[in-house]
Amino acid sequence: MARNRGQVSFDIDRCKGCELCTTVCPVDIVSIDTRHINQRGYHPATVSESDMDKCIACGNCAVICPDLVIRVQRVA
Amino acid sequence: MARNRGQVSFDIDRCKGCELCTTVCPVDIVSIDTRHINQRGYHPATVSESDMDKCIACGNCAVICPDLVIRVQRVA
Amino acid sequence: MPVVFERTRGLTEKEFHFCPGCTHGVIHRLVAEVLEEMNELGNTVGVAPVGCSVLSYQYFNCDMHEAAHGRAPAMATGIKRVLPDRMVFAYQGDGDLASIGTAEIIHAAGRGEKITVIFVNNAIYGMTGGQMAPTTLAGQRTTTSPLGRDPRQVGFPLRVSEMLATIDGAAFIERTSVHDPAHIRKTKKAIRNAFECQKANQGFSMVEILSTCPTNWGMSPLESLDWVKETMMPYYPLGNFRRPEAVTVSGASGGGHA
Amino acid sequence: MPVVFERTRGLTEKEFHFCPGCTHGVIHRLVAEVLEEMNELGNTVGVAPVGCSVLSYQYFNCDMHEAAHGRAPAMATGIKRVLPDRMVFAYQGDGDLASIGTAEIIHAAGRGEKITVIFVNNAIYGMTGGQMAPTTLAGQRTTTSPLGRDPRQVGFPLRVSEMLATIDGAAFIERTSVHDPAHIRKTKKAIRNAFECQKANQGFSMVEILSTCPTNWGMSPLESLDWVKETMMPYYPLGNFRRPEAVTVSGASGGGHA
Amino acid sequence: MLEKTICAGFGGQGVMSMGRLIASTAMARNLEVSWLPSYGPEMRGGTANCHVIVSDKLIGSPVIYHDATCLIAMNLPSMQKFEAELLPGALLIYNSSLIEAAPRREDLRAVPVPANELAAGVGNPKVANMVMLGAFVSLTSIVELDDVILEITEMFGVSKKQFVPLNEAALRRGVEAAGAAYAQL
Amino acid sequence: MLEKTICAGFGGQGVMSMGRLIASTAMARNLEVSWLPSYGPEMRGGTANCHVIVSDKLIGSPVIYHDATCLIAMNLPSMQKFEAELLPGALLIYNSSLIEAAPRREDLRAVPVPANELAAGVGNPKVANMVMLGAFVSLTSIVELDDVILEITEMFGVSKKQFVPLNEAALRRGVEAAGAAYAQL
Amino acid sequence: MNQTMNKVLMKGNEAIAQAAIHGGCRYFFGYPITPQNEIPEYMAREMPKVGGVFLQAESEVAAINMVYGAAGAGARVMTSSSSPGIALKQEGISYIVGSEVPCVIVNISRGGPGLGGIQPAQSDYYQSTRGGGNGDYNFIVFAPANIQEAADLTAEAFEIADYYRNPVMVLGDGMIGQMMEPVVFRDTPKRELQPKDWATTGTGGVRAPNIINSLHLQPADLEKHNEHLQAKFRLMRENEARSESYQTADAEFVFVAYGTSARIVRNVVDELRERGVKAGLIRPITLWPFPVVAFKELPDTVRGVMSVEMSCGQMVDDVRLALNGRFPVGFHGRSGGMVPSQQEIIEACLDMLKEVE
Amino acid sequence: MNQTMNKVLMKGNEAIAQAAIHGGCRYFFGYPITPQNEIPEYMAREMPKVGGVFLQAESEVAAINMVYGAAGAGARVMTSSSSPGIALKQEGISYIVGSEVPCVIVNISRGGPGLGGIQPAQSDYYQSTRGGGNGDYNFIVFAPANIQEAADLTAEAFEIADYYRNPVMVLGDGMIGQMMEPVVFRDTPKRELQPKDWATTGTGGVRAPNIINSLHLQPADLEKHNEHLQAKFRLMRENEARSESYQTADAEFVFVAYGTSARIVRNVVDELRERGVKAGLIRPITLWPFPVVAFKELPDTVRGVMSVEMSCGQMVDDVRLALNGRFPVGFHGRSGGMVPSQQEIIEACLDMLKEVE
Ligand SMILES: Cc1ncc(C[n+]2csc(CCOP(=O)(O)OP(=O)(O)O)c2C)c(N)n1
Ligand SMILES: Cc1ncc(C[n+]2csc(CCOP(=O)(O)OP(=O)(O)O)c2C)c(N)n1
Ligand code: SF4
Ligand code: SF4
Ligand code: SF4
Ligand code: SF4
Ligand code: SF4
Ligand code: SF4
Ligand SMILES: [Mg+2]
Ligand SMILES: [Mg+2]
Repeated sequence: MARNRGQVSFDIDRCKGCELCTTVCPVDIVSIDTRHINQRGYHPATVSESDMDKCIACGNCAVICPDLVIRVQRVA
Repeated sequence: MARNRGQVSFDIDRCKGCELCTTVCPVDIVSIDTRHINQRGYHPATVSESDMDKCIACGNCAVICPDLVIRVQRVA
Repeated sequence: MPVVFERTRGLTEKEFHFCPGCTHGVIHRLVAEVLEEMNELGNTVGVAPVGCSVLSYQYFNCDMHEAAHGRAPAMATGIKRVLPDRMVFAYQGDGDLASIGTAEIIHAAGRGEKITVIFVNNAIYGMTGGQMAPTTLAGQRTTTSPLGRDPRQVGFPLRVSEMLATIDGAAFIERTSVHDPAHIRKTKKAIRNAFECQKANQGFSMVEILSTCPTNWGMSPLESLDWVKETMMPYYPLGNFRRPEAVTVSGASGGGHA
Repeated sequence: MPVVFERTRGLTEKEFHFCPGCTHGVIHRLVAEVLEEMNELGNTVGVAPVGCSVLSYQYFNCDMHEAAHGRAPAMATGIKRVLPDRMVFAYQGDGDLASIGTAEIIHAAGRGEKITVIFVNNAIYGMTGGQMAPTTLAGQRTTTSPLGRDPRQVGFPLRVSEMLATIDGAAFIERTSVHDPAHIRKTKKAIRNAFECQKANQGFSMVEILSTCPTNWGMSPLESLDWVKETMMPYYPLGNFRRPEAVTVSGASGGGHA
Repeated sequence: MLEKTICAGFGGQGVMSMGRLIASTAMARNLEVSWLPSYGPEMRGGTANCHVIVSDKLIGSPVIYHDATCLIAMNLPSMQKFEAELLPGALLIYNSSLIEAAPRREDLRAVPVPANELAAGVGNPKVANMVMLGAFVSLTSIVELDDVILEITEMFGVSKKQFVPLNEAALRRGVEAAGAAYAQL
Repeated sequence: MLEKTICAGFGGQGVMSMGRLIASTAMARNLEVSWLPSYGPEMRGGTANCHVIVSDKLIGSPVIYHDATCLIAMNLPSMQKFEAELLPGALLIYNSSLIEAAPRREDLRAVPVPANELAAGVGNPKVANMVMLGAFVSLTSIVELDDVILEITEMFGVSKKQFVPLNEAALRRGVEAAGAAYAQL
Repeated sequence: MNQTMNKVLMKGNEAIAQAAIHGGCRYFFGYPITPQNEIPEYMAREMPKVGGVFLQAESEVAAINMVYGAAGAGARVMTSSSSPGIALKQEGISYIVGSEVPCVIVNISRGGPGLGGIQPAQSDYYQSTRGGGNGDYNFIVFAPANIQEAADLTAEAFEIADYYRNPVMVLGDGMIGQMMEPVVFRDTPKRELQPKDWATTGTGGVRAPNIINSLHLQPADLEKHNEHLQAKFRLMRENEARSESYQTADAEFVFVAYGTSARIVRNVVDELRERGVKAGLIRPITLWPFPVVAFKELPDTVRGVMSVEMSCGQMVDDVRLALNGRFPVGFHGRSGGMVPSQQEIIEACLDMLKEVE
Repeated sequence: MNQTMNKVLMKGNEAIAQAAIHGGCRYFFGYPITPQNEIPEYMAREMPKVGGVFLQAESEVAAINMVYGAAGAGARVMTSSSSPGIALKQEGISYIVGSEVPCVIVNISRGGPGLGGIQPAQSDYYQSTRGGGNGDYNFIVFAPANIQEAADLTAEAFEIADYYRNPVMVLGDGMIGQMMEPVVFRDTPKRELQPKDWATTGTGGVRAPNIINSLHLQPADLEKHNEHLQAKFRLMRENEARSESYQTADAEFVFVAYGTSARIVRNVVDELRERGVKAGLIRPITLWPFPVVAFKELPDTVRGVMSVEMSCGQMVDDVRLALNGRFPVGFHGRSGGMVPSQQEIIEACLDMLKEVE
């Protein structure tokens, strides 16, 4: 069986930049976007376009996010 | 060693006639004096003159009395 | 003639108001005897509860406070913090300690408050006329469990000593009974040990004592003793639940007292 | 595309007011997910405490009560007695449950009250600005233990699950943690089991969850997770302390939820 | 009509139910009634008492204060405590089985009733209160003996109806004793 | 003299201590002062603000209500929330590093200060509040720069005195920036 | 209905308990305390028979919060206690008013302060009418003077509580709780009640969540909520004040007394009238709202007004407020479980009449 | 003493805590609640330094009972809380008064009822002055209007509490607790105090036991005890009432306000006088005893009196009682944490002046 491929999306303005999601990703693709400040004044978490296809849809980032910022889907 | 001999005395007007002392005497000499009513209106406990020398000064009657009616002494 | 047993100086002359055969009287006496024997009467502050022993302050021959219902451990805490080298004890019933005063007893134990609690478990609210207590046995009839306590509706009775024994600050916890002279003597030892534990600053100490309420149990005093032995003791096993390594467990041998 | 994880309908759209990285948010989500998965949202009444989760009533997508500080179990009791076939839960912090509300939680457990309590132990009073809680660890600095909690003065922290586990009416007691995804998933299972236990009328159920308070611990959210793992967990061992024979321990497998 | 009766004795002597019977019998006759018990820690083994007021008008205070028209005293402490509450010329019925001393006041209609003996006579010392009640009924005109018996019958109901004859007997002994004693006054 | 200043910003931007410094410096000059913080759940990550009143007479209410003489706004929400509290012609100092929009009101003496940049310039973005305070000192005549520096020195005490130079530098940048910006008005 | 037929001799406490059941109460949470224990004991026996729930709480604090929960869930629910127990309920009562849930609270009061004693007293007037808890709030306080009234008012209290979504208190002293009088359980006056669509019975998936809550973090919101509550309290003030005026139409001296004291004073009025003093009595039946109208209606013949209480003087404040200086106001009180005698009240009246001469 | 030298800028809460220590307080038992948390936090830091004890209790109920115990043992002891927390202390306070032990209770109040909000309010006036617990009792309630006064009164409170063997309350709203102002810790006025020979410090075998107790089972005993307490309260009423009258000598309109409201009203008075309205202010410093003398002294030029409160109207009762109908009494209030503005108070005054025309 091929490994899962996933896609994560962020509800950016809910993010509080707490960084919890950044340490639980097994493929280490979640990071804080320090160039961006959201409505609430935080640097939000993100996965860069280029990293996205490394995602294995494990859900860890979403599971640990206290603010329900992250949605995870499985691709193909 | 000779067995202990004891003498018990009752502070009669403190007695509430609860009978607790009557069941713990190993020589079974403590009883309720149904002919007598004390100041409080109870039949007090007593040891008859004739039974007194059976007392072994074990203290049981005094130990169980909730109202500190009984004093126990050892004789000879 | 040598005295085997006489009235302790730890009690005032006042006659107890307890009902005939109520073992509150026995327990009062034991506490008073221990304090006298330890020569601590002049150094002790006691706290009376709200319950049948509400008038304890008239009986114990030492400084006394009368607490609000259930708050004796909090009050004792206030006293002990001000007077850390005095003996401070609280005398409480099961409604007082195990119901309204649950938070206060648990946190006194939790803080390791250096006080001694005499916990009189008679499985009922004596003073107010026989309502159900947290310690009322399953099936036991009371004025507020007229068909007998139904555990499906109100749970099983609380075993306070077992519960407090899970708390680190509780240095000494023992359950005893006063239904016969042998157990009364053991209870006295336990009380002595609890006070010694306080004296040695080892933490919170409590003796839970199974006691009678002939009036509200609707039994004679003698039947009541049997009920303690046959019905209460199986549910509330006697024994020590916590004891610091160092506590003096020497017999509270009784000078002039049996 | 199949959804691996998405926002549960068990929560309203309202954004949490919690501080960044505070795991109150995770725990809220888990409770909401379980209720959704059990299809009980329309059949549930929740009780919010006074504490950082005071506004829970805005977040849970079911009928809610806001309780007085510490009284959530009493309030939940009132609700459950009126509505015995609804799911009733209380969400409480450690100040709320283990300090001011000690009597209420113990007696809810004692009665075997058929409610589920989510007990968030973050070893501190979050809402009021970081004062010492009964669960504050020895040596931990808080605004009311500025030199660190001194067990000689205020005792060792209370282990609530262990204490409640001595009570017969407590059908389900488990301690979990949310410091990493695996433990979060385990926590969800425990919450599910607790609610199943309520549904099966088996008695009182509680899940104690070790949680963070980055703000008042004075740590970053990530440091806080480590602190839970390295400092809290050794003192508060995870595990099940009570479970009825019959409770469904099946994994709370997550339909659309990881 | 305004009758104020105090019933007093040891706890266990049945003074509360005696008072209650007076009140409920009077109520059944459509009179105004009130019954006020002593309560509190004294209950415990100590003395018990109740205040019973019967009137054909609205009853003001249920408390009897220096204006009792009758005292039923089952034991000495009760007699001594409540004597002072009686109006001059009022009725004092006392249990002469337990009270050897005479009342201190001389301005009363004092009626000794050897209630314990008479109760023992009908077979059960516990119905001494019914003996006293019988005396009370006969010495006052508040309620009729038949009404009291009716009331007792109702009170015991079907399940305990075997107790009615004993109580009735005790009541009747009281009536007789009162007649006799009063005749001697 | 009656100066009513609101300091406002995110929690963590140091608005509380900024206000406190104004108050304590003025107090050291024997003026009457009051400092009133916002408190409550908003503190948590949200906005924070304090009201500082300095006067040569007894201070009535410590609340500033539609009569502020100055607003120091560290971020946009704060400027938008508190603009309305200013008197016509009052002073508005805002952190132009974070606030791109212009103030809505046109009847104010509005002074943009790029506090974050300037703070970064002296080596630590955390002293942006000191930059703003410097601007405030230069634009008002409530307290003197030297007094503020003295107050800071005292506040840090011996153990933390190494922080004084950084704060002083930030203050001086603020003074300069205010001068420059105000000149442009 | 033949009232005599259904007339029963009952203790006040039991009549109150029975009246509550009669008034639709199906949940009772309480904690034992003298002199009201017959209420929980009666409930323990009778509630199961009507499908209701009696639960003995671990404390008064828990009891009032159980009531709070049950009321929020839409039940007719009651608790009862006595003076120190009511003191412990103050926080909960404040929450209940703040959250606008209806319930009935009974206080069978005793002497204070502190543990005090267990004999009847009226020294909880302030505690009842001035909201001993935090914040601005009020609730109707009924003060029955006999057992029939205690029963009637208790049953009606549930109706009124539901009507206003506000607690109602029944305040009787220990004597009202302990004495027996005949009582008939009559039909209770009904109000037009809205459905309890605010109650938390589960959304059933068909409506938005209901929330029972007293928290309003924004001051403007909390003020608005307070204004809403105050409007409700104004309505109660206008519509719910009750009192009985006895012999006041031509009175030269007017007593004010409630509950047990009022019974005694009623006799005093008769006796004074026999002696030629035109006495009268205002008997507040609601202590809050205080029946000010009865005072407005007093004739100008009045030379003095006296509050008679089993307290050291509490209601007398409300008498003064109601009269606002129109007549001299005096006070006679006993405390600690002592009950004033007719004689002493008469003397107090005559003394005051002399003084105001 | 050079006051400026020792002048410090302090939060009200911290100044109160420091003043307590200054006033000899060595024991503090409390439970966290906003907006008074700086008091326990300060005590936690500072008490150990002076050999005192800070203990965080498990609840407000426990805290007040720890205070009760410590006070009985002879200590100078304090607790502090805010509105709902004070509600929970009511039973304990009643016991403390009943047992005649001295202590100081601080209430930094917030909006209610119920959980309400955490912003400043004055809606605990009743709760503080009418003894929200059971029984007849009173205690002095200080209502400071600035931080210096808060400090001075707190320190003095211990002296007065000991003098009367009665609790003293310091009541400040959240604003008094949270704001900073300069404060100097001055010498506290001393009273002649009796030795605490009633305290339970152990008999030492040389004296009869001391008993701290509020139970008096015999009504006659309890009444006697109440009479003794009432005599004490009378003394306090005669000797301890305090207020500040500002611009009342020629006033046509007099405001009554305390604490934070009084600060605002003081400005209002100045502004109205500038506008030609002869306004004045009575600022009660003790809420109980209420400073009735200040009202007696009002000139006949007064046309209206208005109570301004951060509540829905509580002190206004006492204003009416003090005036007993002499002048029309009005009320202006805000609630829930809202603070009245000068402008709205001026308008309310002008409206009332028009009305009483
Ligand atoms: C706040 C408060 N609640 C209730 C009471 C009434 N009360 C007095 S004693 C008591 C319980 C007594 O039971 P327990 O503690 O078991 O003592 P016992 O009489 O059995 O020795 C109660 C509920 C009270 N005095 N104060
Ligand atoms: C009667 C009462 N006492 C105190 C408070 C203040 N208070 C609010 S939340 C809280 C404790 C919060 O701590 P916890 O329960 O641990 O919840 P957390 O904020 O940590 O989640 C306290 C003491 C209150 N609101 N009411
Ligand atoms: S779902 Fe898993 S792999 Fe994908 S971004 Fe999140 S943590 Fe990484
Ligand atoms: S865990 Fe959630 S809130 Fe925290 S940084 Fe990641 S996405 Fe943002
Ligand atoms: S001392 Fe022992 S032997 Fe003697 S009477 Fe008492 S119980 Fe019997
Ligand atoms: S045990 Fe004591 S009180 Fe009981 S009968 Fe014996 S002597 Fe009397
Ligand atoms: S009521 Fe029970 S506990 Fe109380 S004194 Fe009587 S027997 Fe003892
Ligand atoms: S204060 Fe602590 S517990 Fe509260 S929301 Fe913030 S981090 Fe979470
Ligand atoms: Mg008991
Ligand atoms: Mg917490």
